[in-house]
Amino acid sequence: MRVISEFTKGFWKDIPPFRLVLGLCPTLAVTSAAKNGLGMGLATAFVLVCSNVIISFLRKIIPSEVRIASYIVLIASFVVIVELVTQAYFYTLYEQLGIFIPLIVVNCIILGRAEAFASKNSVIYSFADGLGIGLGFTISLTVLASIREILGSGTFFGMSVFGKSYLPFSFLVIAPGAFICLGVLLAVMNVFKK
Amino acid sequence: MSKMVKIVLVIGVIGGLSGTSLTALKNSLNTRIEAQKDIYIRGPAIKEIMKNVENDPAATKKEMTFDGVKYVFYPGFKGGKCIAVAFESIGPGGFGGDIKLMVGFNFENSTILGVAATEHHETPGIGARALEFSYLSQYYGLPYKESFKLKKDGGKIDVLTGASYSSTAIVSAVENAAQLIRNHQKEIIETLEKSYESNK
Amino acid sequence: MWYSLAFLGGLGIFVGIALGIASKVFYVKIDKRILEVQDALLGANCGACGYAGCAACAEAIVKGEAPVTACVAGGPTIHDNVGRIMGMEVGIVEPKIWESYCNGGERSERKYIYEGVEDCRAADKLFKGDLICEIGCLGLGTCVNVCPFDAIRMGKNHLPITDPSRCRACGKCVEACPRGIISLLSASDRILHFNTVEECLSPCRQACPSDIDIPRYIKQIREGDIEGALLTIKERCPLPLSIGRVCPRPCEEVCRRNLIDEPVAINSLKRFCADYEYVNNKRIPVPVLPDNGHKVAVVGGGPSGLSCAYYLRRLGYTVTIFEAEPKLGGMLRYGIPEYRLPKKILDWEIEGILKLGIEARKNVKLGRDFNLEFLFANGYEAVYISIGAWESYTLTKDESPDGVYLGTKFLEGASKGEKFDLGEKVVVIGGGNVAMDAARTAVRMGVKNIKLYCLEKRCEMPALDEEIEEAIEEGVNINCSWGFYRYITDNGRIKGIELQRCTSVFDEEGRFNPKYDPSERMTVDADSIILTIGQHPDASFVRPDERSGHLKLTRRQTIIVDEETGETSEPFVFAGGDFRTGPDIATKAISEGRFAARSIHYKLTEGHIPVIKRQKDLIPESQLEKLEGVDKSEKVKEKTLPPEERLDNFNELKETIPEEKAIYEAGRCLQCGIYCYNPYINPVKEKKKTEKKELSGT
Amino acid sequence: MKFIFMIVSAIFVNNIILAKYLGNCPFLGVSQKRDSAIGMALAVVFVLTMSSIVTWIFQKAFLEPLNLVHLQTVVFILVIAGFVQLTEFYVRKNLKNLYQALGIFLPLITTNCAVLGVAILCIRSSYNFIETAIFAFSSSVGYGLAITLFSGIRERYEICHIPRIFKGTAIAMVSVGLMALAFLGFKGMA
Repeated sequence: MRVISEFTKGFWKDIPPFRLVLGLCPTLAVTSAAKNGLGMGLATAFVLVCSNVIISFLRKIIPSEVRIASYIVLIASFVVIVELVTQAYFYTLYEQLGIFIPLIVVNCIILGRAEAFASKNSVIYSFADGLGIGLGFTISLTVLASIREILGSGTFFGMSVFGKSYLPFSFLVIAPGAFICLGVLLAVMNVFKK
Repeated sequence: MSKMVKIVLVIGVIGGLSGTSLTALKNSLNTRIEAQKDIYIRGPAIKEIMKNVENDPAATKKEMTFDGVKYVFYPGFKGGKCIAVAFESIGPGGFGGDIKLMVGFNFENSTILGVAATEHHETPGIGARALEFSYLSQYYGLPYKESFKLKKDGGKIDVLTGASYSSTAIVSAVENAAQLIRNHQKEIIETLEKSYESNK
Repeated sequence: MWYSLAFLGGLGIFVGIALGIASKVFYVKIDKRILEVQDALLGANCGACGYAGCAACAEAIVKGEAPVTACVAGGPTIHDNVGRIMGMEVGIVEPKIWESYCNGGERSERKYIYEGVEDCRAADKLFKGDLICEIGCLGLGTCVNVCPFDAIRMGKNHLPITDPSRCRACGKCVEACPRGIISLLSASDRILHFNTVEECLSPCRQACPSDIDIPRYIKQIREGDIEGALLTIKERCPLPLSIGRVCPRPCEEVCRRNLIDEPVAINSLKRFCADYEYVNNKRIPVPVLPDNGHKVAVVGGGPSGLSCAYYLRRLGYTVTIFEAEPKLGGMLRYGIPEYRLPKKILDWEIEGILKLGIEARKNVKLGRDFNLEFLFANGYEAVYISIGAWESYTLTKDESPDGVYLGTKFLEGASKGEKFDLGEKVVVIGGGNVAMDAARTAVRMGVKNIKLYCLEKRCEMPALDEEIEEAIEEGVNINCSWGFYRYITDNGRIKGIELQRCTSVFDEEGRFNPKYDPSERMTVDADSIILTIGQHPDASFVRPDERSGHLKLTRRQTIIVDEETGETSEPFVFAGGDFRTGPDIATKAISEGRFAARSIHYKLTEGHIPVIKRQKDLIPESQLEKLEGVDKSEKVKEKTLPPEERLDNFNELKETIPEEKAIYEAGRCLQCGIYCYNPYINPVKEKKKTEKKELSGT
Repeated sequence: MKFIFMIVSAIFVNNIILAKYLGNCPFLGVSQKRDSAIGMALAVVFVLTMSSIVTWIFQKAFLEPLNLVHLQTVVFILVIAGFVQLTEFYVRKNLKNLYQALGIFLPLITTNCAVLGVAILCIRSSYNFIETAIFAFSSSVGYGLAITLFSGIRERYEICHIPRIFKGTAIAMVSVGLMALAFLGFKGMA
């Protein structure tokens, strides 16, 4: 049953980046369109799950002195896999996400889970943890991106929502809008926080 | 000391394995990635430039080297004759770095067939406006025998307000491409027609 | 393919080797606990915690500046682990207690009307706030706002109060307060604290040689928290039962109530608290830290040595006291007569100190049975020498004739129950408290005719007025302005003494330099003479060929130490008490002992002793000319035996004041600060319950 | 002239935090106090410039000739992490004062995406060596400027009454947004 709780905590209790205020750069940078948010979220989730599993698998072999260096290499390798695969199969997404795909490496969430969870727990729990947190991150990104896209461009996953007459609130698409939108969402989350 | 050896060994093995497997992956995906680039980057640009041709320019692309630089030409044929060609040209010094443009040339009347951006890092809404059709369309139909210059340098090309840097990069990309055609037009047409023939 | 294998593998190996070597070459020693916490942290160095990386965060957690939950990225698992590591240390990391020292705040006058941002930091920037008092609480509640745990609120009098159950001692309020009013101190921080010139000190606190927080314990008595009051006293004075009886009360001399009526009976209140513990025979536990493995030797078991040992023990040291006499207590035991301090009470008090885990070796004398080399060779890392000042001065260089007793020897003998053949007529020479003790002891030995002669005029006499009056009540005949001329002897046995008129005792610079008028002389018959004209230490243990030879002494045989640290010229050897000051009051000796404990603590744990600006003289601003709005009220006096009941016994002279009187007396305290005082606290009825609560936090 | 534009652009117009969304986690974490913000800023200037140069050299000397460009991400992060760690070791041992002021921020930078981000940007924009150095330096100055200014704003928030739900990160994000909006005004300079 612990597997289930490790899995579900990522959806509300520890949902990044709202509860764990981490991984802000991609959260802000790629959420101008819902599709990008979803893509980035899934890419991160993939890396998170893979790195969690392999690090948990290797946790007894890696000496503690170089564990961070080893984790980084492992994570970076999965990032490169994501990079190559998106390039080969989802080229437009690859173009849209730009340098934020390689930057998944330095997303604190991934290294954080590796160090905090995977290096101390068995493979199955690490998998559940990675999947939960990864999907939580995906949900957050998609929600934020949807808000920004619907209001900022008047579309949702590229489909027009309000029709042609809608004058998009394009402020939300650029950087300042991203920051403020996230700020307000965090405040909304605080309303529910006890 | 044995601990040190273990440390070095573990990190070396991890690095080596990841390097090897990634390279293997890269090798197996390489052709697909190139094809994707043709479809998504150059493809739309070429399609936009060449409308009335009988062939698929991307499928008949041909690599040639001039002055030590590799170019990939996308030819357009009509009745077996090469009537147009498009290729990527780099405009150095855009605001967010170099701008890559696909420039198309019409050999029938020696004019620019079209210009379209394939890769750029300009600021959306500012520099990027210079890469939209509304701005780039001013190049369409201009004769390429004359050199392209901005109005402030005595030419015909308008600068987009607020995007002077991008405008300059675009004009130099087009001019570079035109120069290549001016110098090597015959050679290019011959090579392209020959390979079109042999592939038929 | 092979390139990538070789390249990335090689790069990995290179980085591994380089870091491995670098971590050895550039090795820097770090606190083990910090490393442990750092290991438990994420190691991602993400900075989300607000600290510069995991190492900095770990350091902050270990120092107690950051909560164990500081690692935002880590989540509950890491918080638990960090908590576990810190939890193992709970014994060592003492809880810190929130305290705001300002009792005033609004009591101060205002310079101007402040209508700016409701924030103390902003208000403080404008001419140091709107209060005349530039160190008092501004009352705008910045500490309330910054508290992440909602533990602080503003009380009715616009002073912050805290809810101890919520306070996590995070220190945000301490940092935020522009006046530095709030402190978070653990029990040992408080033990190590000495009054500094920057603090808001009431006059009594300034005058107390032991730095006792007098207004605080008086307030605790008023609130009925007598155990708390006693703990407050014991932070500074380990012998409240004794000091509550024998202290000459310099605090009461400067009490602001002197301007209106009579001072608050501060010492009687202290005695009341101490007796509360004694009479109920329950030892109120004091916090003692777990052993820290350091061993310290204290030479001399008097008030100063006991104080040093007591505080070192509370800080976790293993302490051994070396005492030359068969019992501990020093001058308190052998210099103070039974009727002022019953030995039963002193025994009980010392037993309490030793019960904390202090070993006492009696009948061993420094210089005779052991020396400094012995102590250091036996694993003692520091030594505190407080051998007191036991050698009495004599009037002649030659040996005194029979029947001349030295004051200290006489009192010591009397307290050991020795018999003295004093005869019928006794002359006491000297005008200090020791002279009074000697004369009054002689009264209790059945001597009827006691004459006391001293150099000083009546008003100059160093003895307490109260003592002099009580001595007169008991029939002691006090004669002022007489100096010694010569003994009159018969067969080596004293017959009388010839005295000459003393015209002045001190010269213009205030030094002791008596002048006589040889023309006015008189002869007094005496069967025995008791000399109480001062004492000096016995520094015979100092031998040039030993380690003790490095110690430097003054002409008067007292030791020279570094004023700021109490350390002698020999490292790790500290000295204090009467051995340093010459004969002085016990409270002063206790303070010296605590100061040495502080110095030894820093010396052994941190290697150097931080120097603070200690408050020594009275702060001029605190000396007010008049009090406004204070009603007169009567001082509570301790019940004293009538003179006729004192003459033939050593029964204790005074009684402890009863509880209701103590609470009344505590109510007379004005709770002064440097500039302000509270005229509205008066010895009126009991406080209401709500108000009690209000006060408990501050 | 080109370099001047590059510098102005990197500091103001394309500020790596406010326009390019890079390095946000430490930006929010370390900006609570002015002193630490300044320390962080200086440390970023050093590390970002140095690591961009080092990674550029790696790219040109190894990755491109050996045709291993796809390993860029792995190699860069490893190089940066190793480089920063070595610098930290050295500074901690030999330059104690500097360590107190700057060194403690060094490890934080390893996972600062601005560092890796700028290194990759330099390669993707096919800058030459000098351009890389200038771009990296001015980007990091832009980072320093933003974090220093922002810490000033945040210190002010301490004495303001902020609605409960906005306390903490929420108000910080909103103010970064407003700051980014202000920096948008520099767009005209391009």
